[in-house]
Amino acid sequence: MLSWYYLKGIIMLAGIYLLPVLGLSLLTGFTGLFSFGHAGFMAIGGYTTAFMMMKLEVPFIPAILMGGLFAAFFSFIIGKLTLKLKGDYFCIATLGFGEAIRLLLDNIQYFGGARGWPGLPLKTTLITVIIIDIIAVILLRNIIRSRHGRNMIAVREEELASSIIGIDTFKYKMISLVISAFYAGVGGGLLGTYLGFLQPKIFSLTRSTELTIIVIFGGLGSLTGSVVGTILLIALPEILRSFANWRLVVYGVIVVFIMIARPEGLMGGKELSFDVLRNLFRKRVKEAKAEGGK
Amino acid sequence: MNILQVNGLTKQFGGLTAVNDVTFDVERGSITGLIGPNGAGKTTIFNLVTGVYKVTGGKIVFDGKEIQNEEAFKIANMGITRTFQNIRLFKRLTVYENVLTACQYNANYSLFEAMVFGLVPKKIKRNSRFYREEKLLKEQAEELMEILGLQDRRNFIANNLPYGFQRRLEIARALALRPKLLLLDEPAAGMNPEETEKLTELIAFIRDKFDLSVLLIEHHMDLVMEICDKIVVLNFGCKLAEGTPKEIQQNPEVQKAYLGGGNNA
Amino acid sequence: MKKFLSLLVVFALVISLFSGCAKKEAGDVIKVGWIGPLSGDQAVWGQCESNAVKMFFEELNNNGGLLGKKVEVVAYDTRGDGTEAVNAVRRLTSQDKVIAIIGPNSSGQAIPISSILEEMKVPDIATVATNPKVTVVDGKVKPFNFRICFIDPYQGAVAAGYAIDVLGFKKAAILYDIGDDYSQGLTQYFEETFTKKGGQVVAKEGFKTGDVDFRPQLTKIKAANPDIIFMPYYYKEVALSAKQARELGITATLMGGDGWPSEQLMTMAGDAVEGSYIINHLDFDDPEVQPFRNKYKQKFGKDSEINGYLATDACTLLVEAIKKANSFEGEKIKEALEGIEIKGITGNIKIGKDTHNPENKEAAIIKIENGKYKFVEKYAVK
Amino acid sequence: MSGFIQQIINGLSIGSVYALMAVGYSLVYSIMNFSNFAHGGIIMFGAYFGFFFMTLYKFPFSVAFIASGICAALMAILVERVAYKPLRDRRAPFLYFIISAMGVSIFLENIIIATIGPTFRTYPEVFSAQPIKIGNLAIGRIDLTMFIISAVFLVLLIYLIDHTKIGKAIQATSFNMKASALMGINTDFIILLVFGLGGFLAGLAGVLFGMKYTVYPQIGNITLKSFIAAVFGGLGSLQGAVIGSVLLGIIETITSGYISSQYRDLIAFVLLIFILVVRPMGLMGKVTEDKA
Repeated sequence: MLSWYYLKGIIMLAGIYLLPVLGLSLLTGFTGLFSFGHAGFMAIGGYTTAFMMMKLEVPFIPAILMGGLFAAFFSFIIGKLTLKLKGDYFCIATLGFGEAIRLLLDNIQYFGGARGWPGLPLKTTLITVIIIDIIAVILLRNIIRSRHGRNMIAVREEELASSIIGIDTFKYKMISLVISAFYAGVGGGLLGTYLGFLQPKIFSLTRSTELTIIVIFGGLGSLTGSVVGTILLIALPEILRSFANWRLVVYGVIVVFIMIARPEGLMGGKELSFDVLRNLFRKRVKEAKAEGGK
Repeated sequence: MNILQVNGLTKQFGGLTAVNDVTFDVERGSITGLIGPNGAGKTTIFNLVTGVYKVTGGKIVFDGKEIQNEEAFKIANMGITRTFQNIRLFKRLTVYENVLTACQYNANYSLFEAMVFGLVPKKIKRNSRFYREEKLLKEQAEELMEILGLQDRRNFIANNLPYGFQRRLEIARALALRPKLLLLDEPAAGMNPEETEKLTELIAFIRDKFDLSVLLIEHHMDLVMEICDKIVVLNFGCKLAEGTPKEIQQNPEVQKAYLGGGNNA
Repeated sequence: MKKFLSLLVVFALVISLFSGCAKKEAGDVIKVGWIGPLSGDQAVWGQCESNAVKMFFEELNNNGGLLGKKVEVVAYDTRGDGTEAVNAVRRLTSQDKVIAIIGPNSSGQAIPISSILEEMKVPDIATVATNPKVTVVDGKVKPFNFRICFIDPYQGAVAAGYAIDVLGFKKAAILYDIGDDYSQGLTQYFEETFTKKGGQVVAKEGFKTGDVDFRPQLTKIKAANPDIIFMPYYYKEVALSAKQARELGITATLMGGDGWPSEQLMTMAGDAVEGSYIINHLDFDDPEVQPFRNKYKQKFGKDSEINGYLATDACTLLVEAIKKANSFEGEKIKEALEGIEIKGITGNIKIGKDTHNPENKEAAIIKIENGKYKFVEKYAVK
Repeated sequence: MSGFIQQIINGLSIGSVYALMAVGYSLVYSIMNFSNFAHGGIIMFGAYFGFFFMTLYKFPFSVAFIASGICAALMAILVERVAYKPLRDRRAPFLYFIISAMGVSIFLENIIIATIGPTFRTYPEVFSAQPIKIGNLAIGRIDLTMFIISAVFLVLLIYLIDHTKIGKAIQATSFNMKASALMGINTDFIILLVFGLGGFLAGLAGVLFGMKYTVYPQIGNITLKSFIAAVFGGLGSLQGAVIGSVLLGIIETITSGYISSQYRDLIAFVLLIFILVVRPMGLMGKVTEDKA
């Protein structure tokens, strides 16, 4: 049987990765901006949280929030400089940012440099992760279903038309970037306190691209998709574990296949909400009754 | 009084002068036509007025304020909005979502309010600004769809709409801002005579209903001549003539430009 | 149709997740785990380790097994990544129920797994995780983490000591990989020891993991005119940087750590590394090393990397501990490991009770002469 | 002083490696408007083709060189057919292309690891390792050869694009694909051609790279630098890619040599941001206003 201990580990990891994925989902899926630097924001969040807890003895939750805030602050500066850039130029700028953050951390011996920072308190528990995830999903859902979220979607769909109907496109790109960096930062903080260890290597470019792939896999413009995508894609390498060195080959094939065969991702921009579930359920009940009536 | 005054407006792209020292006014409550052969600089003027392009020289005064250096979204919020020649809808959203998005102009609730009140029991929510304004926005969207006859197709994806309805949807989206000045870029392009006729009525109706002024680019001369109070003619980036439809029809230079330009659209 | 397809995918994934564990536990088989990189940029070393471990237990099984049971090796890929290592260890300890784990090959993977090992009471013997903090943090030994290799401070100190005391060099330059924990560790301790002994580090230049051109740094090093250049990184970069150094006309002696030794280095670097010194775990030409070396080459068609030797010793260590404990229980194996002494291919190994490191393991100084690794002497820093 | 000149030589040599990679990438960008992240994978395969041609089949260098280019070109075309054409047919947004490209690059790197293994492989020596010495300066023979080969092929490519009929068609397609199709240009063929050309250059780059720095599955990673170089120069502009590459090479060496080798990439990144803030479309890219 599948052991709970192992499963718990995967769930926790998926729950932790869900945060940066949600952030990226807002940025890429709802605002149409592509970032290769989110591992960098995770790193900032992780190291800030560690710093707060280890050096300043700040309690766990405030420390994690500080990590998020600090990542958001960085994203604000980066956004000021680069959000005016178009398409690939913005991509490369974020890519450079992510790598630069890693290089910086490699060099800062105070945080352990490339050798990492061991001995962090293991504060992340399954319950915390799940609670934070639920809050994160609800907040994001609320944003998306408000005029602010609609404005972001408008920016994604047609930037010029958005500004013509009075949307400050720069501001909404910025809001989206800052929120997504905050989420990534919190995720980084949780990761650090889950592993008990931080190392710049963890926040590599590969990690950033993985996050993006998860968002796309789940479906651009769908929060449910991001959630399902995270669970599946964090589990996928685990499932493929037995394939040893073939698993990344399979991973690559799956990514291309999804793009070709089902580019709208798992959820195809749709959301699975309680309403939908309820309706589905009612329909079933009705059908059942109708059948029973015969 | 004039709602819009364009004064010595000039735009250069590299060495090319697309708009050269153009001056004209749009009277409040009027429908003004902007005509001219292809490449005369009509759409460029729209782009300059709405802040899409940066002005090279000259002044644009809207409602007593100079706006030539403002950003596009600010100009929109002041009360100028437009449609596009090559329709720019939020393609993958539904008709309803397109209109609702544009209605955002009429709401003020903050991001924070949205985050807090988005998913709380109705009892608490009911008194929040978020709830009130969202409700209002939805009503406005419904109303706009009703006026433009889009109700039946509210759940269509914008991209799948028939052409004429896409144009209507663009107008609906623009009207959501309660503009004082509406810029229409070839609203009748690709329409048959019957549809054009309907559109002509619609534009006049909108002007009265929403109490706004209209500046429109159009190649359908019937439409222009029928509803415009004033017409401005452009040729090669310069203003050629200005006057009532009758005056323009009789202007020999305009005739020459249209015939000589090899474009009798 | 689409819904059906996606449902199908989900279903297939779930099935495969469970299927891995449907195998029945056979009573006479015990499992030993191995983790390390089978993919990613460290795959060279990981694949060699996993080969060596599998070869070791295959042979053991053929010779009657361990305490009357057959040993099955469960090897999982970590891509060299800490989070993946954590997942792999969770799976090994709870689902596969391994009695012990061999690997991983880097400190970045070995450090985060320690809390799980403690929770599940499964001992782990790391192969080349050289950061002191793998086994000891804040003066406290981590109960279930062991290792078979010597640690950064030791290796760095040996290199510096040998360079200054034996070879008599006074001016050293260091070129290191900023993004690599191993490289940063050796650099730090080399610099400390070298300056403490009265030497001078005239240049310290860094590069980033994945770089292939080192001439800008080497040009700067050349201007500082060192006697010796310490290059604490892996052989691919060593070959490139050594070649480029010679190309720029640098004649200083080169020196490196256990990232160097590989049969590949010679083919890749050619003359450029001639006359260089290496701090190694063992003497490749030692007759006692030959059986493993030949067996590996015969079986896999290529030479074993240094990791293969250490992984084999880790296996030997584990087997001896199990025999000593006469039990497959994690805690008993752990106790048996503490203070155990074995004779492995990399020398005599005695695991310290308070450090969980091999103690007093002498380093082998190897010189490259005529394109061959030539054993010079065993050396311990004073 | 000689140190400084040596650093400039180093920079030029590193820059020419970037350039050879960046040009193929920029060429594809100019027509497809997306960053083809699979380019690195093709370069890596090019290096392996060259290696096996020379060791297994004992081809002479020049033959192996061109043959690898051709094989890489075929591969690039194959990648286009499999991973991009379906997206193109559907007019998918550029995001999907990038993701698909990333998938391809993950696949290519790992298929090599899984099949022929992650070991490093060294090319047989073609050019003497002895550098040309001028006083205190050293110029590597491989570097010089690479520089010349890169220059020759780049000039040929730029000639092809600027002065031949097919080049004009490529330019037209990159300017406006729809209009070009209406004008009777077979845009599908042009796209294949561009991928072929890009792949050919990638193959050559791979062989030269492998010869100089050995062959291993992660070669593709170095192309990140050439992406950055292409952005420096302005995406889609071949001249820009060359200038950006040389500039990046020199910036890197000067930073390593005179400021800090530890913070080299950080400084390069800050510079990149600075350039993009001043010139949002890179050095040679055209600043365009959105057409409404």
